[in-house]
Amino acid sequence: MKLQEYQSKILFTMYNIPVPNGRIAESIGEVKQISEELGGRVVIKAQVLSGGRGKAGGVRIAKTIDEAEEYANQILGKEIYGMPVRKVLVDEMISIDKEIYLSIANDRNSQKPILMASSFGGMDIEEVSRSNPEKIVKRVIDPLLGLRDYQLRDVAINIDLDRDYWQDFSTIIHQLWKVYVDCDATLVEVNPLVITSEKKLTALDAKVVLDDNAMFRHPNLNDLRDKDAVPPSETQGRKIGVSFIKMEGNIGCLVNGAGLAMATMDIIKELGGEAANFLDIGGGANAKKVEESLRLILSDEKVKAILINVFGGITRCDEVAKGILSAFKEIQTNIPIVVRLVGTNDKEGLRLLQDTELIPAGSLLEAATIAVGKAGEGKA
Amino acid sequence: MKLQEYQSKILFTMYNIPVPNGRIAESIGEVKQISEELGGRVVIKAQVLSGGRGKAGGVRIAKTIDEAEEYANQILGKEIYGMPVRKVLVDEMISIDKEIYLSIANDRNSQKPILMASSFGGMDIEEVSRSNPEKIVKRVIDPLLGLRDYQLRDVAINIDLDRDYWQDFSTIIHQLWKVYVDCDATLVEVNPLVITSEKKLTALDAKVVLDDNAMFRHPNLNDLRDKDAVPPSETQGRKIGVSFIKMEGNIGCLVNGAGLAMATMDIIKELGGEAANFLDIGGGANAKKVEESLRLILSDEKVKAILINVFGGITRCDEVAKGILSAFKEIQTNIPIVVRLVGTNDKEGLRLLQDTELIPAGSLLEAATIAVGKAGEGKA
Amino acid sequence: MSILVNKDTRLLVQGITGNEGLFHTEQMLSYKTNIVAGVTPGKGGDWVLNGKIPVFDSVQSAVDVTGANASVIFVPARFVGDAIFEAVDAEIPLVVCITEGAPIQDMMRVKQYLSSRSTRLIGPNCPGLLTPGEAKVGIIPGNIAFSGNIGVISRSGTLTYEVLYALNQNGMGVSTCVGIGGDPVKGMNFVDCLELFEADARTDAVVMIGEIGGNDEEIAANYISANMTKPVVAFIAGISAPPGKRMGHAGALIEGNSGTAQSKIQALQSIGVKIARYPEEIPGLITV
Amino acid sequence: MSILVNKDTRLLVQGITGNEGLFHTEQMLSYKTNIVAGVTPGKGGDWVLNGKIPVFDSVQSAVDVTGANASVIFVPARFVGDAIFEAVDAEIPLVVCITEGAPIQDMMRVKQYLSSRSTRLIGPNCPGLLTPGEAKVGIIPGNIAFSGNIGVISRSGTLTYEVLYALNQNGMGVSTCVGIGGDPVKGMNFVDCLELFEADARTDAVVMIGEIGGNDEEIAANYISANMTKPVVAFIAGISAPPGKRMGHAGALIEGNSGTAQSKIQALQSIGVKIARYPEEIPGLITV
Repeated sequence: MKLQEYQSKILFTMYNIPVPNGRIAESIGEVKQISEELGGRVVIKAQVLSGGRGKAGGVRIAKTIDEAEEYANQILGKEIYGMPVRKVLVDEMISIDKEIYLSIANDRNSQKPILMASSFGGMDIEEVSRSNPEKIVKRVIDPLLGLRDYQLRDVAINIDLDRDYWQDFSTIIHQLWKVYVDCDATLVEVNPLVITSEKKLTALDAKVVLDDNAMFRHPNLNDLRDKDAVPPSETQGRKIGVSFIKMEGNIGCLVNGAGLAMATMDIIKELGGEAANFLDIGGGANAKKVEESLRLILSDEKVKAILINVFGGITRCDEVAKGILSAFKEIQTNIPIVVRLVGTNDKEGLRLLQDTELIPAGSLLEAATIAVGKAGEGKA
Repeated sequence: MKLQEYQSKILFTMYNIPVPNGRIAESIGEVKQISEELGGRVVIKAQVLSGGRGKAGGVRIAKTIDEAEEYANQILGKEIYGMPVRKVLVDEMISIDKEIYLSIANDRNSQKPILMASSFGGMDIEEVSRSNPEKIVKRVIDPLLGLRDYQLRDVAINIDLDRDYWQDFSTIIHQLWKVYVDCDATLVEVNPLVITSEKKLTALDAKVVLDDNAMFRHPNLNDLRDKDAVPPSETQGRKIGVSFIKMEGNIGCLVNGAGLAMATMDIIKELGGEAANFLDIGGGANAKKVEESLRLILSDEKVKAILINVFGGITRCDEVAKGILSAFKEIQTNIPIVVRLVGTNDKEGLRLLQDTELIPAGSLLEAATIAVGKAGEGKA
Repeated sequence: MSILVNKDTRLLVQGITGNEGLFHTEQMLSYKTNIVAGVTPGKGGDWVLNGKIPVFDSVQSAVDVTGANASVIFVPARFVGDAIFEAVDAEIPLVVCITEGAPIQDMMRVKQYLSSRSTRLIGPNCPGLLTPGEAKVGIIPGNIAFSGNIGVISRSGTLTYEVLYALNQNGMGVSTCVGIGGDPVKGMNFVDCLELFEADARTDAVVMIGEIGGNDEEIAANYISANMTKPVVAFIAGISAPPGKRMGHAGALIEGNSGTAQSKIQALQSIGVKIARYPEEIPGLITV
Repeated sequence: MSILVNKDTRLLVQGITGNEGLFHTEQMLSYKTNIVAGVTPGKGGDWVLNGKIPVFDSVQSAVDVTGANASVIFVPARFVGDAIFEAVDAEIPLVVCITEGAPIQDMMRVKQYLSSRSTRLIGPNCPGLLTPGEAKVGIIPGNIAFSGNIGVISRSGTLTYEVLYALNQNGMGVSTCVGIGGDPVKGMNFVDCLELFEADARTDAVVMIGEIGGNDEEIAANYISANMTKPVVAFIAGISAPPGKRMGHAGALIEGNSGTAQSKIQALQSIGVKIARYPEEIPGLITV
């Protein structure tokens, strides 16, 4: 679960990590009022969960209250990477001497938390990582021992930070670590952490991602989930208990298991088609879930064919077939639907589908070939 | 640093460990008032740091307010194992179904914390440990991982606790563990933890010992140090920066180093004498510390001879001798004083003492023999 | 022979009285897996499945009484960390965690703890193991594979079953199938299993089923190149997946270009591993 | 030969710019110990003792530049845990902590961490090591011992020096003297050192100086009985000490009757170890 910047900023404040003065605004009037309070020179930042917000025009610096109003007008209601901007953060303008990159993240390689820092912070940090990887200091943290004091110093030393800032920098890392542990974060990132012209360290951006699996430990944080931040279809998927991701193609997919779903989409691509979605229906395939999933797929008007691919293991294929048939009693559609069943009793399952509108298929290659063909016809 | 029972009880309350209602009293009037508040049936418990308080008459059960007053009168101002009773805890009377023993302590063998529990709690727990050691359940705790949930259950299972109490019992152990970690305790002990006749778990006694070395992390807890609880001579020793323990004999000892001090007392005993104290003066032996230490030793009127035993290592023996001589310029005493110097430049050091009242000795055997002889003369 | 589980496996089921635990215990039993005990705290002394399996309050007591030497975990996600610690501290040599949804930081602590212990962990969020004809530990459907000389290692669930089924249909038997699970922090990985299959006299070839994310497949490629004498066939799912939503800049700084299906396929192909385009193509690529 | 430290020791001093650190660095240097670096965070780049020793900000940087293979710690007690972790993580094989007063729970965490690492820890609250004529690591006065064939292990400070001096006066030289310190939670114990002395070609006999508390001496007695071919002489301080103020009932439950000087002496005597009644008696009991 990704937090919006303004939410992360509140979390940082609770942990005494210095951030600029500022507040969230949902209207131009609010932007104006906050700008007045902050003395006119402000930064207006779109609150969206996608990266590259700055490059998409979602961050503007206003020198006057009038400018603030003007930029707020441009940003509020705009879309950034398909997501509507409903809120902007209005922060005081900070004059910057130096930009530092700082984060704690889950590292899959070491299977431990990793602390990363660089004195080349800012928007180009990924470029620095490619061209001068030695400029990114990385330190793995022992999850049982936690972040040791010497590691804090070690990072300060190795990013060539001026000694005057060691103490404050160490304190900020230490507090970030507490955020990471206390909130079951998978990422806490500050980019940039700046040295201001008044020689103070301040977190100018704040990115926090929480572990969805651990939200049972943090009911309060769960309330921060921003329902506007994901496409409605994904929210709908969550509601009916399936994993759904919208894609660009025209072949709807309904598969049990994430790996098998990906493999299904892969073969569609291999054959020159393109999937309209990823949909993992999970264990079994009961009639109700199949029905709700099909409605979700059909709500995308681009869809020209549907491929249902189910492995019958402990649930036998003949039972799965019955579930699918029962779901289709509730749904009327002219779109061709290919059903491929594999596993225990697959032949019996396919036989049950033979006298229906559904197109049965025995192999994945066969099923995908039919679906790609049908989708092509629909297009023509 | 040992906490008094009432202090430990306050700590337990802060950690939601159930304890009986009750308060501390320093006068008979207060005892009376608290007894009234609690409805008359109370337990009056002397607040002293020595064990075996119950057997010494320091714990009395009063059935009426008058009895409470009478017992308070008997206990307050009384001495228990040499320590005056200045405070009593007045607790509501609890009717007991079962007594459980429960503690978390530092275990020298495993070099880890150890959790111990027994369903044979109460005053005879040490006897149980000798006669039925299998009735004491012991579980070592990984100091990096902390107490695991399954260990809580495991202990409940293994002391044959009724299932109805598992949840509450586990919670209490978990909270005790928090006290242990948060406060840098070396011991948290509840004996007995009782099941009341109302089927509730309650900590009827509370014993907490904190690590003196860690008190810098707990300035607030340090304020709980009870200056009345240790003999004044030991407090004085702490004040002048030496380690001092009063003993029963008549030969005062002043030694640098705890091991050497013990070895000095041992040989005195071997020769039929007895040390009046343990005194480790620490590193070096500057004139001021020697002087203050001698005054502390001489404040014990039983002392008939003094043995100074100093190893001169990095500080040479001739310098140590000068320090001792300079200290004796400030002190007048008729008590014979044997000085044994060993180590670097020991012969030069002893030579400096030759024309003084001090009795120089080259070997520990010689020095102890002289001191034991002189103390015997003084006795005769 | 086989790896990790076989006829001598004496299996314990942690969370045996839950819905999932009970259902799959029955499935494993009907496969003739030697299940010796179950654990559910507070239900010690009960018997489940018509008195076939005794339930204990703790793993240690179950081990003491029954000599269990492997454990399969079906407890709810929030209790997974504790259940693994309990099994590890009881010195059970093999722990298989089926439960999905365990908090990642819990698993990091488990993993760090395991680094100085000898217990092997499979999972969490995995289908478990199947040594056809001998033992089924987890939820892999038992009837879709028969005993043979192909080792299977997979990060996926139903995709694994699909591959087992394809082998079955082509008359190819399996020595052991290991579903290692897809979680970012997990117990055994590809290399750990490849090592065991390389040493297993009954296994003549290995099928590896990977997917996007992480770099386990890339590391496996290095291992195969340096250490494997037996042929390996691989399938990597996710070639059509859009570039992942990376987490902040940190994701890019940690992973660089690894983690994509292309990167994995290239790493494996470059050292001579045959790559199937779809699961049903796998049997034809195996040459033993 | 000798154990743990010798001419090849390349010593690092953690906390070199503090009073104690600087004083004893000078003492160790004048004993010709090969001190290659010091560490004090925030003072990296300085040089101390007239430009003889470079100071670094971190242990890792000191190790990288100077190849230090041992560290001696003089930092204040509250920083001891962190200093040891830093040295261990820099993979220094030997860490000697002189500082006294470290919080016990800090040391428990250190000890647990060390159990899966190869670093050896001596101390805390110990006088350190002396291999006469080769290296002095810590605060044992260098001039009271000369090189020879007696190994010395001690839980005490000045009492150790007294024993070294007595050996010296009797013309007996020392291979290595190890002051393991008296803290309840510490690094190497008697058995660890006995093992090294037993294997050391230059050591022909061992002197063991114990004291009341704990049961290290009892465990050492078991070890000696089972494994030592070289003669051991022991002195145990504290026979005249009053029964210790036990901590609650827990102390009694954990320790039973062990921990007294009598218990230790009896354990050692029963397996043939000669016990000195006072330190000066030790040299006469050594037969090599």
